[in-house]
Amino acid sequence: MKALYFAWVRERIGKTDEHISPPEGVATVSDLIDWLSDQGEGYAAAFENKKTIRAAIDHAHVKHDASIATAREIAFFPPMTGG
Amino acid sequence: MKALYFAWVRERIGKTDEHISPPEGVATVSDLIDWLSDQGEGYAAAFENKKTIRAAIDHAHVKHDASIATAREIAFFPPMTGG
Amino acid sequence: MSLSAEPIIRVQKEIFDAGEEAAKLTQGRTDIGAVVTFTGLCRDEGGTLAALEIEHYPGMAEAEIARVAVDAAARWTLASLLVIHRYGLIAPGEPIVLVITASAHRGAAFDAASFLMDYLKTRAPFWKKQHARSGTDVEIGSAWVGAKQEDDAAAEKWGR
Amino acid sequence: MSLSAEPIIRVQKEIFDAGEEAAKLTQGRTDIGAVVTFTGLCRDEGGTLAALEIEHYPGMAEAEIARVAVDAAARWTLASLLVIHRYGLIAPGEPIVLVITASAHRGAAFDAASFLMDYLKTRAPFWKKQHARSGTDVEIGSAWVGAKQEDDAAAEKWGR
Repeated sequence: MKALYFAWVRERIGKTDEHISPPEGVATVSDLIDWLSDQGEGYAAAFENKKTIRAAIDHAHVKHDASIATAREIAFFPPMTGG
Repeated sequence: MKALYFAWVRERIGKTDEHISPPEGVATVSDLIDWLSDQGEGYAAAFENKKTIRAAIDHAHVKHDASIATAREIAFFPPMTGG
Repeated sequence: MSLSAEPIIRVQKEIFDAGEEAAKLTQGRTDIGAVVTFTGLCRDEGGTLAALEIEHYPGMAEAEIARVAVDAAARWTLASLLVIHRYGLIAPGEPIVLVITASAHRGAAFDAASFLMDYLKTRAPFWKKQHARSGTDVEIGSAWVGAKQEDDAAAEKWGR
Repeated sequence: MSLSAEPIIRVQKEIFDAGEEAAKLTQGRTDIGAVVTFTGLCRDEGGTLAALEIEHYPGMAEAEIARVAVDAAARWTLASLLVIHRYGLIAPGEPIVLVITASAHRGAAFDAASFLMDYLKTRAPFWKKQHARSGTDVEIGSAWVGAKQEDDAAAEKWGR
């Protein structure tokens, strides 16, 4: 699965994207955030305020309880500030 | 006092403007409409549906009960359809 | 009046360029975050309309638009404001009216533009006559556009 | 989808010309009575801002704008619809986003444009970073713009 990071999530993690292989049992977006938070200091900082983190699976917004089972691409980012 | 007519009020009366000298006792816009209605067939036709007639004194909208005492220019027209 | 520039008001026979007017209004300014333009165009009513003829009350048209502009500037904080309204013969596809509002924030620009249009429709002394595509004016071809109740309702929703 | 033309959606680095885009959209059409354009511009925040940097999620940005456009076209009868959103470095005074809606009637054009902006603000994957005029990026100069609660409220008022 490809993970993408944007804005300050990207800055804190220190990369724009990477391939991740979460273990069995990581079923939802929420699970994945918790698992990523344990991957290092940058990840922990990026996801420290979990509620503010938005996620998208294959280019569509999803909630934290969404399943990641069929996801090819998952992105994490702060609330949008475009427009 | 100068009177101006617009749109179908103008077409029915058959002129764009004229100088009018209403008699004493013609005090309001409403009085003036009644007096004008007696000035000929065109005027009668123009003002037959009195409620639909809008008036302006010196370039500002007025109601039918407005005084014409200080009016230099009074205009009569149908509801506006610009924009 | 919370308007950092004089409102621009023009009543004219000539066609206008909405994009050019908007560009001029914002030129060199860095305090504007939002520009809304509204252009009202002449529709051909499914091919039946040859042209619109717009009659206006010179002098009062400008004065009434200015009053509406002052009203808008009192309600919203606007950086600038422009209204152009044409008169005379207008062909299908041509622009009739242009409203531009500029503000620091989008809400003010949207609301003020919408307000200006609603008020212009019901208060500015312009009258539209439709000229039909076929037939003569005398027989079937020409008719004054009636005022719409929905326009009164649109203006009334803003209160006074 | 009640849209007589495909929505035009562009996510680009290049500057755009709002007037030109609006002119192209209405060119040769006589069924359009109302065109509303919204241009969002980069403010200099009282002279403190050197530039905005806009990051976006390529692919999803276009997809999300398209979804918002489909939503708008389902709610209002629109003749055409255009959204351009820039990314990259943007100087004060430059345009960031353009929304154009065209309809037979003004209410639909105004409401759809306002709706599109409210939804783009909260749903389209763009993030603004401010670069301050003086000082270095590392020390004081650079900060991500925070999401505004008022933007969420603006989007929520349209319901689902």
